[in-house]
Amino acid sequence: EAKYRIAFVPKLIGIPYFNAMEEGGKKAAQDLDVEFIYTGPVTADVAKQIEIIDNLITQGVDAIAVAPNDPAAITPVLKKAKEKGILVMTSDTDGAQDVRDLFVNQALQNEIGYTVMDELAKAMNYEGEFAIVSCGPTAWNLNIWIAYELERLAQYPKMKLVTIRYAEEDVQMAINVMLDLINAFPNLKGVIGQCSTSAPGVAEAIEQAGKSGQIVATGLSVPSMMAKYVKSGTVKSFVLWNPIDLGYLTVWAAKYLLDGNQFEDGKEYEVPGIETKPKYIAKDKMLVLGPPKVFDASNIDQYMFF
Amino acid sequence: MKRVLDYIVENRVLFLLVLFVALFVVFAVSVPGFFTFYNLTNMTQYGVELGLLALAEMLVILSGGGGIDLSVGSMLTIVAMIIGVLIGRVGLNPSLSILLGLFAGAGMGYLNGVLVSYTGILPFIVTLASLYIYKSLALIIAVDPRFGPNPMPVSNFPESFYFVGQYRIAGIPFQVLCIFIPVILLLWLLLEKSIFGRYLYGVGSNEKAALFSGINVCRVRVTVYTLSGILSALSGWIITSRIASARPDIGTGYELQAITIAVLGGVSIKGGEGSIGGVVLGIAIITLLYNGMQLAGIHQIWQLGSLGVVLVGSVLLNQVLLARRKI
Amino acid sequence: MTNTGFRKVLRRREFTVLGLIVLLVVLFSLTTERFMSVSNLSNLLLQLAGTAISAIGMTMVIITGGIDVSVGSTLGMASVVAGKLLVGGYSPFLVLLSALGTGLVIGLFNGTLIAFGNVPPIIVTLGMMSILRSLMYQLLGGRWISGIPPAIRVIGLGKWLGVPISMWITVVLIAFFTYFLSSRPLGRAIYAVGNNPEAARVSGIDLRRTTLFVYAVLGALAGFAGLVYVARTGIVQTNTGSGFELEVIAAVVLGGTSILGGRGTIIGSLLGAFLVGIIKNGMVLLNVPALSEGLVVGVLIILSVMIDVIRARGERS
Amino acid sequence: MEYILECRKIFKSFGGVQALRGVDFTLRSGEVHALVGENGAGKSTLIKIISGALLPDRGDIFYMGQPVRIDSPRKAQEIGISTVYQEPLVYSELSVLENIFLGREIRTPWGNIDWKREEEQARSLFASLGLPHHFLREPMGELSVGLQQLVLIAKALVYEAKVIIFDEPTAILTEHETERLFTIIRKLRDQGVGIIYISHRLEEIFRIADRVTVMRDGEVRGEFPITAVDRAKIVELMAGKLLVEEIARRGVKGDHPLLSVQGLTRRPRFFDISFDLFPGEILGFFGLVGSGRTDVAQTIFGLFRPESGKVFFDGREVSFGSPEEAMQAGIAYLPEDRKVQGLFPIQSVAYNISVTVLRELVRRLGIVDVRKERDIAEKHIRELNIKTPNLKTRVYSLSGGNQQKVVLAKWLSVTPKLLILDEPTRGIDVASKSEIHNLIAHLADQGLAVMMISSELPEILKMSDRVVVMHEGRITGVFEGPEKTAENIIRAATGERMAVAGGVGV
Ligand SMILES: Nc1ncnc2c1ncn2[C@@H]1O[C@H](COP(=O)(O)OP(=O)(O)OP(=O)(O)O)[C@@H](O)[C@H]1O
Ligand SMILES: Nc1ncnc2c1ncn2[C@@H]1O[C@H](COP(=O)(O)OP(=O)(O)OP(=O)(O)O)[C@@H](O)[C@H]1O
Ligand SMILES: [Mg+2]
Ligand SMILES: [Mg+2]
Repeated sequence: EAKYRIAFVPKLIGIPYFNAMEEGGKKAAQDLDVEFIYTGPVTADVAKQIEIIDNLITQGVDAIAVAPNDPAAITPVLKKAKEKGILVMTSDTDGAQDVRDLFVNQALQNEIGYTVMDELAKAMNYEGEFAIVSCGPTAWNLNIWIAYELERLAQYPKMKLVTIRYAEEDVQMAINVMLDLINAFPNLKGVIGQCSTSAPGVAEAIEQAGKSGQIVATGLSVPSMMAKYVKSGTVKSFVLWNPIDLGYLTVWAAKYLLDGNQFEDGKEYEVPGIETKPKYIAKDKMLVLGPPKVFDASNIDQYMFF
Repeated sequence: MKRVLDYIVENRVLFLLVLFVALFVVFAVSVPGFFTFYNLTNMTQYGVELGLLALAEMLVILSGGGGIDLSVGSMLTIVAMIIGVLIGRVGLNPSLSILLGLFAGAGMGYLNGVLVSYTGILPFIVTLASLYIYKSLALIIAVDPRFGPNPMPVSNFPESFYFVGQYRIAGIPFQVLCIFIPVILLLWLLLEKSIFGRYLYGVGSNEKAALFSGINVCRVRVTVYTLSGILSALSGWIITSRIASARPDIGTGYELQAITIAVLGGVSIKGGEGSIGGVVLGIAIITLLYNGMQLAGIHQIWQLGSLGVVLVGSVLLNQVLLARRKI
Repeated sequence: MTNTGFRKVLRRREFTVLGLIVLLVVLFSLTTERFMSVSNLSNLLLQLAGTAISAIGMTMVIITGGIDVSVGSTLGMASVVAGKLLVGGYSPFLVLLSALGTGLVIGLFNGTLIAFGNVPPIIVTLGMMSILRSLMYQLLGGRWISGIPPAIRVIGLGKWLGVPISMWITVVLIAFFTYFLSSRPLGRAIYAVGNNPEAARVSGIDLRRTTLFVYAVLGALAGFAGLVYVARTGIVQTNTGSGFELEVIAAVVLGGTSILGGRGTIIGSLLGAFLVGIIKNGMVLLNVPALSEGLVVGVLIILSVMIDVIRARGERS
Repeated sequence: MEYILECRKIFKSFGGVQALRGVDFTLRSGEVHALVGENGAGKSTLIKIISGALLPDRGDIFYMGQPVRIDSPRKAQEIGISTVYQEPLVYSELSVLENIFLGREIRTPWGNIDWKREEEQARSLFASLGLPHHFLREPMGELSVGLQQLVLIAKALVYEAKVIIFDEPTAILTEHETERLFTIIRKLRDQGVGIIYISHRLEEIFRIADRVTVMRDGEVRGEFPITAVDRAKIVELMAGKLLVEEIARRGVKGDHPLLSVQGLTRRPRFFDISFDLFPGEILGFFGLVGSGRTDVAQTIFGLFRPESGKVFFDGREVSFGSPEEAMQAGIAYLPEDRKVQGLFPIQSVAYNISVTVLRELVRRLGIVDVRKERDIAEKHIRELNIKTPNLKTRVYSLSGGNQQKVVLAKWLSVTPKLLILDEPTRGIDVASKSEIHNLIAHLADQGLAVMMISSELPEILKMSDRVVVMHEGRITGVFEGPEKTAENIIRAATGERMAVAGGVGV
């Protein structure tokens, strides 16, 4: 019998985060003896993503896991996949619940937003002005996280958000924006780099402006990019999860379901290749990798590989 | 035989046709799943949105005087957002919303056209500015207070709204059969048979001479920019219906691709030269390439590169053959 | 003579842009306290260096009636090469040469296809853009380069007499190429080719050589801008430089270079770059909501050219 | 070495068109060799080959006795061949000075362009040509076609060339400038320069040439010392037939003028222009280059707004905002600059001829009747004897004279009440010219009012019922009947004060 063909379509290819997921997926494919297809658009473009998925359907793969750029937009094509008998999953970002069979979630969205806010508050000593530097103004999950961050902000009455700026997926632009912000808001105490390019960008800008120690940065990014700033103290801590594990889990779960198994509600699974114990939540048809992970000087050296 | 070859080389449309057939045969023979009724009809839907923009670009470039419309992508986006917000957030009747969206597109194109023809500002600058403006407006109207100050896509459409983008007639996507093909036919009539088309080519090839011949140069230009707005709006409507989501970033970067397809199709960037057949083949070739390479499992990264190679290579081949023949 | 000469200067596009810049500077200095600060101005210069350097070459390309939409990816490719070599511990001088060399080779390639293959510039450079992006992904394998040694970063961050070194380099380049365009035969030939290629051909100007030259220069300058980029950010991403092309072209066109060819100056392009830069900078300082940034930029662009139109009207009547 | 330049058996074809079929041509130092032939005979093609702008298919060229391969314009310039092309090739955005020197700059020791010396040299050259030189730093595009042509002639003279080629230099020039040009040509000839001179004005040939070569259909039909032929012989060789050219305009005058211009002024181009034009009349406009005739015509046609003055057309006061309005009222204007204002070069011959009448060919919903469109084009191609491979041929590939015929055809295909012709027969061969003259006279006889601007005095004399003469933007004389003489007209054209300049008579 032929091997299962399991495809994963990231939001875009060529960034460290999804590379790490690819790596995990590949590892799982080797361990579980399935074929792993990794293909996605070169920019975070949902229309292109749909086209790619449609062509995967034409190719007749067994399972498609996708990190949608726009959950609603991806629904029709996922529906089509399901009608063709393909196992449909989402991973990293969810789609419409009724079309996908499973969502492999890195962490709950509200928890991510809350954690980032908490880390910032801690670093800023719970008071002062801060800014958010996000990437694309239209990135769905970044915006959701920002919304949860703002929800959490209510718990810190002495902190004040002065502005939200966007810097695309470009480190240089994040540096430029941050340098301007430092000038525009002399009382700035902290900043959230909302995505993997803006977090190192804002940290770099703080150091270039000689404001390390006065302004703290935090956000969501990968350890290999952030280590330098954690070591210099510009970044006290930042938030993420292990994307390699997430990639691994995605392929593992696909194989598990293709083999005809069912997940049980509330059960924590022992997955051989990863360090956490993922838990299944039946009402959301969701497999959660674990709580969001906070990286700081104490643990960052262990995670330099992504 | 030599005469036939000469003819093909000299005539860009024929050359593209040959290229198209060649690519088609290669894919049909070597890529499993390509040469099926399902795939051949299915893939056509992916050419529609960009195709409409390429046609818009063709009209504008034909009108000469540095004619170009960098704002097509932004107009697409803002129309998508207008339709989306009207239906999804305001709760307006879908047909009315679509109509309003199309009107907005026409209006924005008209504005471009007026600025271009009555002030003498180069189209490049006018449409660059409107690229920024329309894009920014799209973001602003996309802001959903429920998610803080962030622009969010709209996706709660009634089922009927998906008719254009997701339904099929005899296996052929609705938007191809009922919008794209009719638009092509109409534009063909307009360019090849109508007095407006004649005037357009005249304005594009020598604006001064057109003026001296009693052609109303400004009216012709305003018309093409308005048409460009309408075509972009159609495209915005279709894409929203197809992907079931109105996104404030959907048309980003489309302008360059649209211009490229028009130029690939033989439209001279200097204006006054080019035909609809060439542009349609340009669209067909690009659509075919994407589909074929993806089905062949070629990595996205290589796809990007090979697209560049095919683009430059095909035109280069044409030019080299042309030059060789002349000696 | 001097009177009409002076009037001619006033009538130029460059003057309008300069006037607008002065206006904005006054406006921003009055409305924000931080605009005139040393750190803000020096930021502004730092941010503009890359655009200004590439705009020099782009001006020449556009004057010949061409266009290069691959500058962004040329910059990206050069920064990948520079980044890899820097991390590999090669000497800064060698890195400088290879960044320039990478850009030059790309420019020569573009130029050859355009000049000798007769392929329209938009097709060649758009194709080149996809090819380069593809190569960048391959070279980086999706991993970003970081850990650039501090030695090279002085190009991007260092200052001399309070002004960023990158800006000094830009000034020198602009001075040289302005002289080149106005006083060297090859410089004038660039205008001739853009203005009337057939006339240029029969007056004995080598069209192909001239075309090749401008694309090569633009390539090399974009390569250098790539090095400045690496030196400044310390990180190279796979999408480094995407969208940069539009920024550069916008600066050039705003500065009065005609997209139809035959007309334009490098000073104008520099001013164009400053205009956009100052607008963006001012909007952060004034805390204009980020989403309406494009709206303001677009409206100001239209206004800035409208001034020219209205002045031309006034002069005629 | 008898000849400085010798062409042997030159062949050249463009696609299916055989432009040259084994042409032999020779040129001595110190002679003016005229090249004549009907439109499309291959004259321009031959000189383009000599000047390196085109490569021959076959054939040999010897220069100073040696075989040469002139494969680029640069090569031709290097070996001493200078050319004034038929189509003015200018850089409209660049200064006049640069138009002259680009490609062959005077340099400083540093290799920079030596603007000062270039300007000095240009000044002395312009002075010797009797041209003003205040506009040396102005953009070339702001000069009229006539002036541009003079600049290009100056350009060809800047360098000490051994061979200078003039391809219809005088088509747009008046007698006055032509005379200056001849003085220069004679001087050059006496210095030992070989000159090739192409013109359709046969009078000029007889005044300036030492030898003449007649071409027809890409072949040489004869080569004579100028003293050995007469006008009739040349015309016969060129056209393959004898010409009868007699038109006697007797001077018509109706009761009501169709066009009445009163005190029209648009500074600094023209002042206080008043004249009447009657149906059936041909009103000639004469003047030196830059005298403002074109501006007057274009103002009437709605391209410019006058500062003051009135225009009455067809009994009503009018003020057209655009050519479109003027055309709808019944005025057509054939512009002087065919390349810039007249032709759609990349469009077909048929397109160019029919574009002005499309509105009448529309059937339903703006759809054009293609059959009628073709018929109109065919009719004019026949009537004006336009040499074109077929209807679809793009206009830029026609010879200069045939292009001019296409522009003419475009304006003759409309049926206006007033037809303004600005240098209508520029570059058209003698035979066709006389046919066109007949055609215009015929149209006038049927009641059309014609305003005919021409810089060619014989044409003005022959065709006009009355002649309006302009000088520096003012009307300096209106002549009819016995007053309508060359003497009077020239005196008015040069501004009365100046007596007839040396030898400007015809
Ligand atoms: N680029 C071209 N492509 C095709 N045919 C051409 C081209 N140039 C010239 N011809 C053809 O070659 C023939 C000779 O043209 P040429 O310009 O030499 O004529 P000419 O004697 O100069 O006529 P005129 O007196 O009208 O200037 C014409 O039939 C013309 O149509
Ligand atoms: N002496 C001159 N110096 C500069 N520009 C001139 C001169 N003469 C004419 N022009 C320009 O050429 C254009 C044509 O104008 P005008 O009708 O006066 O010239 P023209 O065609 O040579 O005249 P005419 O038809 O009487 O020969 C004008 O717009 C004017 O700007
Ligand atoms: Mg000729
Ligand atoms: Mg005139």
